[in-house]
Amino acid sequence: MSSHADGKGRLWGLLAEYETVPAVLEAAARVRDAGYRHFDVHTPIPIHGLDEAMGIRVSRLPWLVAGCGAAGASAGLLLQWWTNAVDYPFIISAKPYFGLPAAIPVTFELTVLLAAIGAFVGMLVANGLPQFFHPLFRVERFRRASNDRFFISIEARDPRFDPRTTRTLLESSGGKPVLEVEG
Amino acid sequence: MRQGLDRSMGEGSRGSGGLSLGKRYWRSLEELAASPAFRERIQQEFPELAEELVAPATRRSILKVMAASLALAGLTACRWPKERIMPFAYRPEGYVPGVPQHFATALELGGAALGVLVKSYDGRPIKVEGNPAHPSSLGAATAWAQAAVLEMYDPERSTTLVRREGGQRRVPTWDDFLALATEHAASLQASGGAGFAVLAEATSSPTVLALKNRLEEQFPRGLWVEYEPVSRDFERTGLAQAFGGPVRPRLHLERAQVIVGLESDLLFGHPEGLRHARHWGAARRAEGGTMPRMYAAEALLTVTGAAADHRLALPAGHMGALLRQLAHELARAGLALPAGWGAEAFAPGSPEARFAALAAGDLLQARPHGLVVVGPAQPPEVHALAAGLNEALGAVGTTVSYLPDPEPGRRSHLDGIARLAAALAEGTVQALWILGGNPAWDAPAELDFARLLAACPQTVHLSLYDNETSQLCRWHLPRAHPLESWGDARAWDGTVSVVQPLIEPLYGGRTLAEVLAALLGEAALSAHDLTRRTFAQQWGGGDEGWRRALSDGVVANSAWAPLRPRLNPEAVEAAARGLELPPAGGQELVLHPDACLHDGRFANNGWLQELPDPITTLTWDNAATLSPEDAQNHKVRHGDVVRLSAGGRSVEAPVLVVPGQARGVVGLALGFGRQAGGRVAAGAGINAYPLRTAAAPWAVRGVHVERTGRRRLLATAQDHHVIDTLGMAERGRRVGSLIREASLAAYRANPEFARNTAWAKARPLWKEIEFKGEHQWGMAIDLSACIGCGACTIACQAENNIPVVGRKQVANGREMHWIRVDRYFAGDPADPEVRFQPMPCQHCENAPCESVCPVAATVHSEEGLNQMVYNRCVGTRYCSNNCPYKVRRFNFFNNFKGVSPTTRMAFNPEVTVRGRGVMEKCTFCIQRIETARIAAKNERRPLRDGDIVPACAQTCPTRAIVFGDLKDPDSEVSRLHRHPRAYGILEELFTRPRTLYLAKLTNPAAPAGEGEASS
Amino acid sequence: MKSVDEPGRFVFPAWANLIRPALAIVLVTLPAYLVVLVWLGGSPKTTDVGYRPEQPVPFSHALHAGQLGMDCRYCHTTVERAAFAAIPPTQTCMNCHKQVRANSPRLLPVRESYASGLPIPWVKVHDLPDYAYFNHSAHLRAGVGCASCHGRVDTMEVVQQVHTLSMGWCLDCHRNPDPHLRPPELVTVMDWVAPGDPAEHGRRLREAAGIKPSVDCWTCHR
Amino acid sequence: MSAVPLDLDNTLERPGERAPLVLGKSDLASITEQVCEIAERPRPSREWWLAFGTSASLTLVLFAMLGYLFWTGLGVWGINQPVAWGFAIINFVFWVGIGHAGTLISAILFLFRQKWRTSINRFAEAMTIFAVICAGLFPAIHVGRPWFEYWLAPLPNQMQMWPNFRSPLLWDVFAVSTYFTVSLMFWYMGMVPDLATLRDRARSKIRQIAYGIAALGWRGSGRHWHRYERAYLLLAALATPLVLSVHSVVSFDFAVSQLPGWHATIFPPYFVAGAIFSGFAMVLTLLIPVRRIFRLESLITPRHLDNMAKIILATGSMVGYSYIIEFFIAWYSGNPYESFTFLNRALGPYAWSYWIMFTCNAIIPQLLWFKRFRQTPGLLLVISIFVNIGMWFERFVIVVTSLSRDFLPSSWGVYWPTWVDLLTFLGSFGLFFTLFLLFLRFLPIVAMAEVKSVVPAAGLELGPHRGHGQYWGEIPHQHDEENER
Repeated sequence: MSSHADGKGRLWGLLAEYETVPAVLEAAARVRDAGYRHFDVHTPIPIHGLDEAMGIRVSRLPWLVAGCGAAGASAGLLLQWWTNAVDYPFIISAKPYFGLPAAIPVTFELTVLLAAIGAFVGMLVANGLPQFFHPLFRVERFRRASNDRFFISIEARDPRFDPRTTRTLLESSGGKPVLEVEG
Repeated sequence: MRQGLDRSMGEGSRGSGGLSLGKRYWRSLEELAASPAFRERIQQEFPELAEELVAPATRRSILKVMAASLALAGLTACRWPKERIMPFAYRPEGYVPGVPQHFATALELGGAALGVLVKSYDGRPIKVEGNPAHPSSLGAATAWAQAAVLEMYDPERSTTLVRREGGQRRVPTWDDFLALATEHAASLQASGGAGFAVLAEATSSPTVLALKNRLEEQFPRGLWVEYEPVSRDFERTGLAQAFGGPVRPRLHLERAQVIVGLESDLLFGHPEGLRHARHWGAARRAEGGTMPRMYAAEALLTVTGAAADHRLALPAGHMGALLRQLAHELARAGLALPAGWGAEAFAPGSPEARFAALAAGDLLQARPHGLVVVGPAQPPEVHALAAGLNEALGAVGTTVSYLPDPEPGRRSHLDGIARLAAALAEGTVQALWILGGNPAWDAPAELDFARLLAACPQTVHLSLYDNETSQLCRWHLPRAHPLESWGDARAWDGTVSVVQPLIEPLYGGRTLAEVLAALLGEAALSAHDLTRRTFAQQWGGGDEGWRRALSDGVVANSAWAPLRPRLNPEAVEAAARGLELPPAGGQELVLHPDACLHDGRFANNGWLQELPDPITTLTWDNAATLSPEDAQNHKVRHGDVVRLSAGGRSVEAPVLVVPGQARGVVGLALGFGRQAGGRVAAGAGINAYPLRTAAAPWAVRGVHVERTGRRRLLATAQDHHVIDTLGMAERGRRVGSLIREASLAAYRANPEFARNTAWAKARPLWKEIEFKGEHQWGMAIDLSACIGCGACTIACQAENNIPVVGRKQVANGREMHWIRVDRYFAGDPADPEVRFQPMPCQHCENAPCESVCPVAATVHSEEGLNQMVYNRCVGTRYCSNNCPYKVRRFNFFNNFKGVSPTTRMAFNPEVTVRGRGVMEKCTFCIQRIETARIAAKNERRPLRDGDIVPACAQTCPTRAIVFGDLKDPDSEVSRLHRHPRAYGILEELFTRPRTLYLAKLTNPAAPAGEGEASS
Repeated sequence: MKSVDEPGRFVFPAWANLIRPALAIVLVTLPAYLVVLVWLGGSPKTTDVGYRPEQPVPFSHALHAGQLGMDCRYCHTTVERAAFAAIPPTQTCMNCHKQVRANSPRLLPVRESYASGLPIPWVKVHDLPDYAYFNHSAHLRAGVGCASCHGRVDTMEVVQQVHTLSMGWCLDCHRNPDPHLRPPELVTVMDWVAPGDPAEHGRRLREAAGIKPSVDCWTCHR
Repeated sequence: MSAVPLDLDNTLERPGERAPLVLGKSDLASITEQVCEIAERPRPSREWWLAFGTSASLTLVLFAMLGYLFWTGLGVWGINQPVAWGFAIINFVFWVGIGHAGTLISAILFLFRQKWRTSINRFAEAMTIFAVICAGLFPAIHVGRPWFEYWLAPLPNQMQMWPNFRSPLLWDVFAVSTYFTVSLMFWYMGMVPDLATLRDRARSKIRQIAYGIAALGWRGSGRHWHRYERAYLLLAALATPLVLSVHSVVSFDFAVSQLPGWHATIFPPYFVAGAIFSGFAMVLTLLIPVRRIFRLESLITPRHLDNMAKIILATGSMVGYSYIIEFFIAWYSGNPYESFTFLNRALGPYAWSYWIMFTCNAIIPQLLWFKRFRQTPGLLLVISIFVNIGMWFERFVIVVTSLSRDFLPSSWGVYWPTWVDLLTFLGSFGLFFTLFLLFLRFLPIVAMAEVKSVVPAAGLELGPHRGHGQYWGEIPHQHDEENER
């Protein structure tokens, strides 16, 4: 397959392919140092150290999850207290209308449920998934991104992006081949 | 639909209402009942009832969904099917639709009447209760009497006349029959009745008696015989021997201190059993510090034997000997008796001898307050001797009195049927009219009555069912059910009751009197006219008296005055000497009327079929009962089918091992194995009549028992399986704490013996909610009084629309009874103590069932009731698991699916008919509570103690069950809850039951010597 | 748009990414929509209220109870004594209609019933489920007016259901009866209004008569 | 399957050297190939069709039984008074128990950094999902009026009624549904990268679209991975207490009641141990044949089997201990009902079931003390099957013996299942295996992305964490000492 794109269409960015984990870590660090913002690394496996290499700030997802959990807990308690003790209290085995021990299981389950949903949905939203279309999917080689190859993509919208310099940066960092991707 | 139903049924077809309404409304009902419109209406009214109890709810929820999906498309269109209201065109005076009325009438069994009150709801009789004013009832009612409602609505009752000629079956009309009757009467006139015979079932009806006498005048050469397979003729004959003429004994247990009963099931198997039980139950509470003592000798374990303080298991054939032994002991102890009454029949030191000695000692103590009773199955001689002993004790006048026999001239039933058979065989009878009864099925086997009957040129059979006999007769006439008919009947003590209809005959049946009248050329007269005529002749027939008789249910002062017959000692001696001793051995077969089905006439009654036998808890079957030892000797187990043969005939029956049954005795109940008994009766049990001969109607000597190798699953309500030794042992350990008991002496020493202290220290883990209701309902059940007869079970079934589930389901432990009577054996299997414990919902204050229900379908009321809300129940059955008393019942199927529209007329509209998949249980008869409460409020008065009586308490012969308000310190139930004998079972589980039991008291004689009847 | 490095595979079109906003909207609105649908659609307000079946006889309550001012109890005689406020027998109609409108065609079914003795098949309007046991007499005694449940029947040409008669509706009153109470002797007065604040007025009546409406299940369900 | 070829044995402990988690010369591509190939075969094998046909028809039997049940009523089952709970509840607890291994492996082992889990967790999680589906089925059908089941949900309604939150059954509803939802999310989330792999390898358009949608457009972005790992860690942390809670709550159904033999404080731990026990047994029962059939020995190594065997041994011993301690408590409590119940279990009419349970659960697993039994797949398979049987009988014993003989001897009874009971139970296996076979056919049965991250080829021996590949969800900048050698 040919390794450079023809002129039609807007340029989305450049895509460089790497063989090994160290290589891509190396390259990522260099791209980061070069001050690029809109770049990304595509790997079939999560690579430890990539966060630093790319300079990603730690996700705030945990706070969301904690929030959801708290919401679940209070919802659970309120629900049980209001329904069984306030709205329509029945005499059940002469037991108190609302007893904390009996309320714990449901409260716990609701806590976990909401927290888990928070984590799952939160992750998707933050990652902007589902995203069925992405320019990179147009690139045949990119199929291996989920198999055994590592890629770095730099988007054209990055202020520092310049077709030539950026390409040389990628190539010098060992990216081979480096492709132009159209958006 | 329920309400719709009652309107349509009720207002549309308002029935009797006794008198004031006159006949017009019945006619209208008759038309209605016949009209297709009516049938169709029931059809469309009832299926919903049957399908889902909450049909509307189901529809509602479905509609919710529909509505949602159709949200935008005219929702108001969504609604369940139209219901119609059928108001009267003419509403009877003073009749309020939907408000039940009670009418007094009487039901008759074997020639003795039981006075009852029938609750009629919009013209449909739905519940039979005892009539407090009636001497044999005193407010209680037997199982068969209460089940009469179901019998009346039985769709399988014969609905038409039938004419069977040369193999073909035609349906004539009553007019055809009347034609036959008049023509026949005419021909008889000529011959003076020669060749004409009437075979009637026993009846005490003065009207029938009067007609009979006129018949005999008109046709002097005719033959009139009376036959009942189960009768007390032996007693009658025996007393006739002793007194030179038939008299009827009446027992007064209220005055008895020592009772010696031989095969005498006087608390249960006696026309006055209810009355006996009432007095017995009252006395056994030992409120006065004393209580009577009972000695019972019997071959099979009976309710009476279970209640006795001393019981001796003895073959029926040995009773005569035992009685002579007793006489011997009495004489020895100083009672002046003619020589030759007593005899030393048993070896000194033998159980029999010891039993007799102990009893004799007590009798002598009690003298006039002693009583010797002999059962109807014992030969006349034994009765004669017993009468002699009572005379000698001076008991006559205190514990027993004698009344005139209604028909001194009557041939005994066995003679009668034998005589008739002979006549048929000779061919001297060309015309036989059978009025009631089912002789083709239950006549003594050796007479081969069925064959003779078939050969008779003209035969007419009047009967509720087109049964075995009808099918052999040329004519079958549908008989009007007692609840449909006018008539009269006499109680055991002679008290007259007027029988009044609750509803127009559903199938146009006629009464016995009407048929006789037809023969006497009085076809024009209705049963009503005939009854009034008799009433006028015998009791002075002012409308006033007639009205009172109807409303009271009894005719004042119509009881017979006691006689003082002279005893003939020689005759007694002769009788006594006639008693062989020691009796011949050999395996003995004891036949007995079934506790529920009697002689088999009730075989098509689901309630009675499913009512557990008090002792064996067997349902839907009879079985060859054996003592544990005999079972071992014959190498048979529970359920093995054995062949019983005697006198060349044999039957095959499954074995049921019963502790406490006499060795060498096989027991077998009559009344099962009907061939033409109807769908309910079909397949239930085996027919014992083939083994029954005129010579030995009750106890058959020398019966051969052999195994067939086949087995039959027996549907017992308890011990659904043979319990292993481990379970046996544990059960033995537990009974003591479940049913607490003490002897009178021990009770006197420590009245609080039953109090449970173990749980009293227990404290709740949480702050308990206290109930704010203005009443706090509770129940007390006195185990000293309860005799385990099971009347409460049927009362509850009738009151609360409890379904009949059938043999297979009972065998699988799915019976639905809300109140069951737990039966426990304790002690030596050969001579066990039998204990009964009625078990309704305990309405625990800390009800374990409630906290586990996920949808709050069972919760507590402010008045301390454990409420089960059927229409909220989703059927997880968790409540049942968590109920330590296992009183909850689950509808595994739609139990009313197969129930015919007619039978559904027996439903109590005040109680929801439960559908499939919901739990149900005892409600303390909440419908009665609410009715009483609203009535009281409408009258602006407080509820009084006794305003509310649940069905079980109402019918209990011994008044063992008491219900009331615990908040009212003066209420009977509060008093009983404070009673020293009061305890709650499984209190240690901290369930706080609202039902307390009063511990059982027994009164065994102190070991030989200082035997002392409390007095 | 094409790239020379043409993928030999299917690539979702760019608009496929609209799935995200779409999903977001659906997830937020659908539950709400369903709730509203079931809530409105399923509630007895929609299914039951306004039920107005045609009767075999065009009997006008507006005329009899309204203009003629007949008391409810003239026809529904049993209402104070029984659970059911029975529909009157044909007799009752004929008391007047022997003379009044003696041969109006609209009264034909009534006359037929009177002649034949067979009932007039009225259609049930206020139809409770079979497991709910309502007792008219108890409520009248407590002073709950006919109009409280049946509405202004005296203005209805054809009777229709005006309240849901749902369990919740019953409970509302059983929990707080005061606004619905009136002196028992005035229960049939259709246009009755409480002097002053109904709740206050009702409270006094309640305390005077010691009315304690029960909310125990078995009060209505047996 | 007897001994293991030596080159495929990683069970020997070589001091100072970490045993490889994946055997053979596997690099990223080979792992991808090895796993995807299974889902990409043009047509399934005859064996698959055979198995699928069987289980599918059993599923049809299940539906037939349900139809019959709903049409006729619960009476078609063997339940009665007093034994109002029968097969339905037994099967429910049985399946829920099995549904524990998956989430346990993926969540708890994950938190404990047991990287050997990577080869089997997908598989185990799938099993969990399907087992919980089967479990959820039974409570749903065992009620008398299923059409009113929505009353268990706190929905506003015209009755103004609410469910009773004091009922353990309601806790159960919440516990099981939560467990199912969370497990499902956990499973699916873990699968997203692998679905992407399948998508990227897909040839046919349908597969490309199907996997394309399933993969949500995953493109292995570093930024995505970052949040992904964080979310995965959080889910694991949430799922861990959940796993323990679910069977505890299930045990409350019994422990909160007051029936002798049910009303015991030991139940929650006892049930959880039992659940893990049966769960792992079921994993092995399925895994051993699958690994053989699909030639996955290099990914699912003897060491995996060995580890799981050890867990079975441990939990099995706990269960056995509970059996014994129950007797002790029954005796020591001095509660006569309790003591009788246990005597009755061991010697009463249902003793046979008790001893089946005891042998299968408490005795047979003890064989796993021997290496040979832990490492010979064949033997291990047999043992795990015995455990499955034993654990089913444990529930039978608990439910039936306690109910059939409780407080009042008058209402003692017996319980026997009907043919409907048996076919319904069989049918539930049909449903389970149907789902499972579909999973084998269409989804990545091994978590490729995870496995890849532990092979040397991932090249992670460089950098701060050499030697042991990537920690999923490891908290950044935090290494354990032993790896700093």
